[in-house]
Amino acid sequence: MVDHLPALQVVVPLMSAPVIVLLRRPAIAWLVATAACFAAFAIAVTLALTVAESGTVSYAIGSWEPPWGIEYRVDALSAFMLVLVAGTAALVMPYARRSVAAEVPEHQAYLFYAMYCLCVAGLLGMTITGDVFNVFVFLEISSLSTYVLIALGRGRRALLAALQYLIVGTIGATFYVIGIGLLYLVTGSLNFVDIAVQLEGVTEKRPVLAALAFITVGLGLKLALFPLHQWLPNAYAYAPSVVTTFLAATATKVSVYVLVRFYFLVFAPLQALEGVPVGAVLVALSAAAILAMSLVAVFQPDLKRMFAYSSVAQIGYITLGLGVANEAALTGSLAHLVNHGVTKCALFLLVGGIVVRGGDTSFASLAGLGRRMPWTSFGIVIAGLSLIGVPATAGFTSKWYLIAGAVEQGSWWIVALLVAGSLIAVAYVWRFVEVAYLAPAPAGAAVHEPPWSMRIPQAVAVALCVVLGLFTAFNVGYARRAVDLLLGGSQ
Amino acid sequence: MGHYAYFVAIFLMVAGLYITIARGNLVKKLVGLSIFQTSVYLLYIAPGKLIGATAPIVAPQFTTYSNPLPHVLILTAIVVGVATLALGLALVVRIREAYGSIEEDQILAQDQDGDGADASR
Amino acid sequence: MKNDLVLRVVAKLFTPFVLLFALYVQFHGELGPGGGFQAGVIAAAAVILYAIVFGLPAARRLVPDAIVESLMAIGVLIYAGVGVAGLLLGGAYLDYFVLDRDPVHGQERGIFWVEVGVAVTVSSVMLKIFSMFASRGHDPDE
Amino acid sequence: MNAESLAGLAPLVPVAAAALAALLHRAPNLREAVSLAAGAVLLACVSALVGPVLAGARPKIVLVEMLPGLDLVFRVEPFGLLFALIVAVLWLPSTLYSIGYLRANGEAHQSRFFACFALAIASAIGVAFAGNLLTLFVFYEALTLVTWPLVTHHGGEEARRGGRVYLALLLGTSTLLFLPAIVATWVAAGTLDFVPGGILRGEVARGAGTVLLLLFAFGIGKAALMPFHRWLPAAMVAPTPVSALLHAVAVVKAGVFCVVKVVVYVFGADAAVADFTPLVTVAAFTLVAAAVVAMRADNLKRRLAYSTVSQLAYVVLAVALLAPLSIVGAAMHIAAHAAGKITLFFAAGAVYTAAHKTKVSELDGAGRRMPWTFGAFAVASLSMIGLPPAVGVASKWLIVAGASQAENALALAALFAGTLLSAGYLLPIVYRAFLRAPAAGDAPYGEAPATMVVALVATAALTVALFFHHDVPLALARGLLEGIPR
Repeated sequence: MVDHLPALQVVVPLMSAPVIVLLRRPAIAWLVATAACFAAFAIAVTLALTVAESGTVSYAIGSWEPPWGIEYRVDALSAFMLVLVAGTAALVMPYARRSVAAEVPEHQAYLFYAMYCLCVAGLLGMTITGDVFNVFVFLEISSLSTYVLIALGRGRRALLAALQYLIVGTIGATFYVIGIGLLYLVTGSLNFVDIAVQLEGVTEKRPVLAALAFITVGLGLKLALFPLHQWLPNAYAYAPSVVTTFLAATATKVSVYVLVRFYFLVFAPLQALEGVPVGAVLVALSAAAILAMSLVAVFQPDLKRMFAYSSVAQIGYITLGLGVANEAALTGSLAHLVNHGVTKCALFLLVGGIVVRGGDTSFASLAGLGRRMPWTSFGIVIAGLSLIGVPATAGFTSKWYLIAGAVEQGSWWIVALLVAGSLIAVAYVWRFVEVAYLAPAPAGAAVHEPPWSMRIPQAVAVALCVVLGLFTAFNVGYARRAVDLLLGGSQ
Repeated sequence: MGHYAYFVAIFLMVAGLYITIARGNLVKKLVGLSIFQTSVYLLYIAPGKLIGATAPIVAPQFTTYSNPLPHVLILTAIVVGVATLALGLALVVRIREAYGSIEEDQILAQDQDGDGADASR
Repeated sequence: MKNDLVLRVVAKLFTPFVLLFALYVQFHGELGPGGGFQAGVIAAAAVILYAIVFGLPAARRLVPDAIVESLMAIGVLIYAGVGVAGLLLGGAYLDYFVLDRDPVHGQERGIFWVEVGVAVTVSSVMLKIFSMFASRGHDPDE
Repeated sequence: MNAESLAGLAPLVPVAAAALAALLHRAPNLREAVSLAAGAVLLACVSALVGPVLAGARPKIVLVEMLPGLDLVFRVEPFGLLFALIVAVLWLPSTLYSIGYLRANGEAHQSRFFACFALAIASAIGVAFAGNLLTLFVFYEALTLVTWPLVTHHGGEEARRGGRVYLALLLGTSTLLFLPAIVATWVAAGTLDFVPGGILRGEVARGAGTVLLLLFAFGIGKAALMPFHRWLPAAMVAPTPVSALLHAVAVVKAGVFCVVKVVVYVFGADAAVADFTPLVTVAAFTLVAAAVVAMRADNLKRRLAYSTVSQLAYVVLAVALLAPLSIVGAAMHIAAHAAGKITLFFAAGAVYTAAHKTKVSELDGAGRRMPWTFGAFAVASLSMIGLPPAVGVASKWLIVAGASQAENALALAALFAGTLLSAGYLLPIVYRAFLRAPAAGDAPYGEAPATMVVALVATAALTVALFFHHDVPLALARGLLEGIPR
């Protein structure tokens, strides 16, 4: 059975969705979804260990050998992402029970869990597949389920946010299909590895450049690359807390991952692309994202929205490293995928706890939160420090490598930008700190923390923010191995 | 005129995208989105067809066949398109129930008023 | 519309033929144009025609919502089950070669059941989409 | 217990004290007993390290490999031990004093106060024992963050504003300048370890080295070089024991400690690696300018704050001169200033507690009502100015000797002016307190609570004691010379 883990990685959450629809009862639905997510996590960890031990695993779906059939490919990079996605999915599930009960009507709860499993399956599929069209299929599976999940949020604004995301997301996915269509016309192949091989013999570069542009814009929309990010703040702010948490930690990251695969394993070997300033454009957009979105975040009236804008800024850090594209910067980028994922996961889990207890996350209603929810506030501070990139937190390690990459390249303005971004993060995190600890609590407020089933995942996520900053074998170690793979492939 | 299929596809693509962006009516937006997606089907299918070739069903009297792979891919894309459209329309129905309008500017104006009331349930 | 005699008679006459055609498209799918997707849509069309003429409540009595919803899930499970069967018989996921001693027969068997799954899911999803929209807002009978 | 485990235990003691203080928030007496006991244990730990380290041992503990090739590591060398010793020695009287101050003034959130105070001590010990720049940076930032709740202790609008300036300047300088400097050092030298003789020699051009040096000097905002000194007066909103902690024990001392450590163990105190003239100039300017501001300040705490800025510049100036004598003097001055300045702040807090006076102009005749407090104040002032019989004279002597060794006229002039000015801003207070009659209609008051008076007299006694018995600090300070080429 171990040989079939790559297939099971996707099939387990995928099949649990119809099972949940058949079973319907919320408690059972939750149980099935939880079991599926933990199974997926176990599979991802096993795969990651296998890859670390014996190298890339390739699995031919239906025994049709690649490049003709669909290949599932687990290498250092995808194993890393699988663990992140499945790990977040599993971490969120115990928390989801109470949070969903509070935020989603009971008769829709089973649909919520079914869609959640589909979304997990889609993201895992995007990560594991070695076929560019299969990426599109899984992208749409995850996206469609995401639209539904967002629409399940409280209030009518969630509907509008979901529709906005649907339109933008569909445009993005369609751009992506156009891009891979052009690649297919040029190379006659849909397999990542095979396309890269075939492209070497291609003399006509224009369709390839067009494909690069379409894929960049398409995935840029999905990963909320500035200025294609407008859908994200609303979607995050109005979705149910569980959804926001899961999306913030994984959805945009997986799109970044697909972009990384295209850039470094498909397009980078091309000589003809050398005249195209892809890196410079990415760096410029990322710089704008970091500065503009961090500043916008400072002035948000609502905690959840503030962290949503901060997500766009943090994605800027990731794409910045891709633009700089030397070894240290790429390590920083890939490590930041995990570090930011874990940090935002912790933050949104904690914010979800506030929603369960108070319902409102606007700053005006958070006054004195340090008195009313001491552990939640403390957790937000710790995770906030990781968001800032204070040393000995997860966020620091990735920023360290990003700065090192910029220093190696001699781009001092990028260094200045990175540290300035951190400083603005101090400003918005400290806005919360001041409100929570210095503003007086409303009279008669008693300590009222969320239930234990929510506090344990919160505590795990917050602890990870610190642990990943001290023991970096997982995030930085894997990032370095993945960078070897990416840069090795370009020579 | 050898590339007329591409011209058609690109016209539909741009037209669809324009409608999606420029129209304030949510249903029209979705119509534009569908046109945009459909143009991509054309983009895929057209190069798969060989003049003088037949459908890829093996039979002794034929030697050249069209490439079936784009059709398979696009079948998937069509399913995705249908699902997207259905979901989009469902959302529009819900929005209409919650806001009483499907015009984007009117909806945004209502949210701007700051009531943000929980009118969807 | 259910008071219009011509429509009622034609719709009743039509429905079995449409369903028959759906079955034809379904089972002829491996040999000619057709398959589960098309068949599913055609089958759903028959019920939708019935619903348009006789009203949604009547159609819902014919095909209850709970069944439609379950069929959606069952279709997917049939599809995925074929994949798992290949896996259990020693092949890869969705490996049809191992479904029979003769690999070619295995392919036929595999694709047959996959198409069944597709047809079940597609027709039930189509019905579900239709009934969801039709039941919204005002009653279609009015 | 061997030296390694002692070095590992030392920072854990205040962390444990912090945890206990948080847990015991319903039992204030027990909580404070625990804090005092922890102070004694820490002092014992650190003192036990003096013997082995002076004998040449360099206990080293790798805590964790934080980044591939970069460990979080403690490595105790004499100068670090000297700083740890200062922190440990002064923690006890600070705790004693805080107990009196917080109770007498009825402050809220006392458990939070003691916990954060202990964590600040732990961070300072971490800075002292840091074996490489990364570890130093980790604890340096931790120190900033755990002192923020102390600075904003009162929680009002004024505290909030002071806290913002504090955080903005300290985190701003450390992230904008210090962190890039560390990363650049790592990229250039491939290591961040503190090595005698430095790690940058031959790795960077002299121009780049100079830029790096300035990035470090200004990036270490806790050293309060102008123009990044504003956080110190802004932090005056804090309760007085915190000001004492900030100004004397942990924060500013950590700043100048980092500067000295970087100059000696990263740059190798070698003028070939970087041009130190800009740093000397900035330090000399800060020294004089801050002293002038202090002269004109009427608020007592503000005056003391600017005096701190000026005195810190002594340390930076001394080490930037690169003369062996002045480097030893820099280390000694950290100790001397710590003991003196904590006494001055304790006295200021005692006056506030007893008489609710904050201005110099209100202190007429205060010495007659609070003889112990102002006696201690006078002794500490002598130490600040550099007059016997207080320890300040020893460090200033070394610094001036170093400056003449380096034949640096600018530095000599600044040192001279600074000494005169410090006499000018401190002696008038003593004069007013003892020789002027109290203003008419002044409500009568006496000494502050006993614990406060005991604490401040003890620290004043320390400045005198160090004048006569300075072999241990001097021996530890001389350890810095291991890293300097002869």
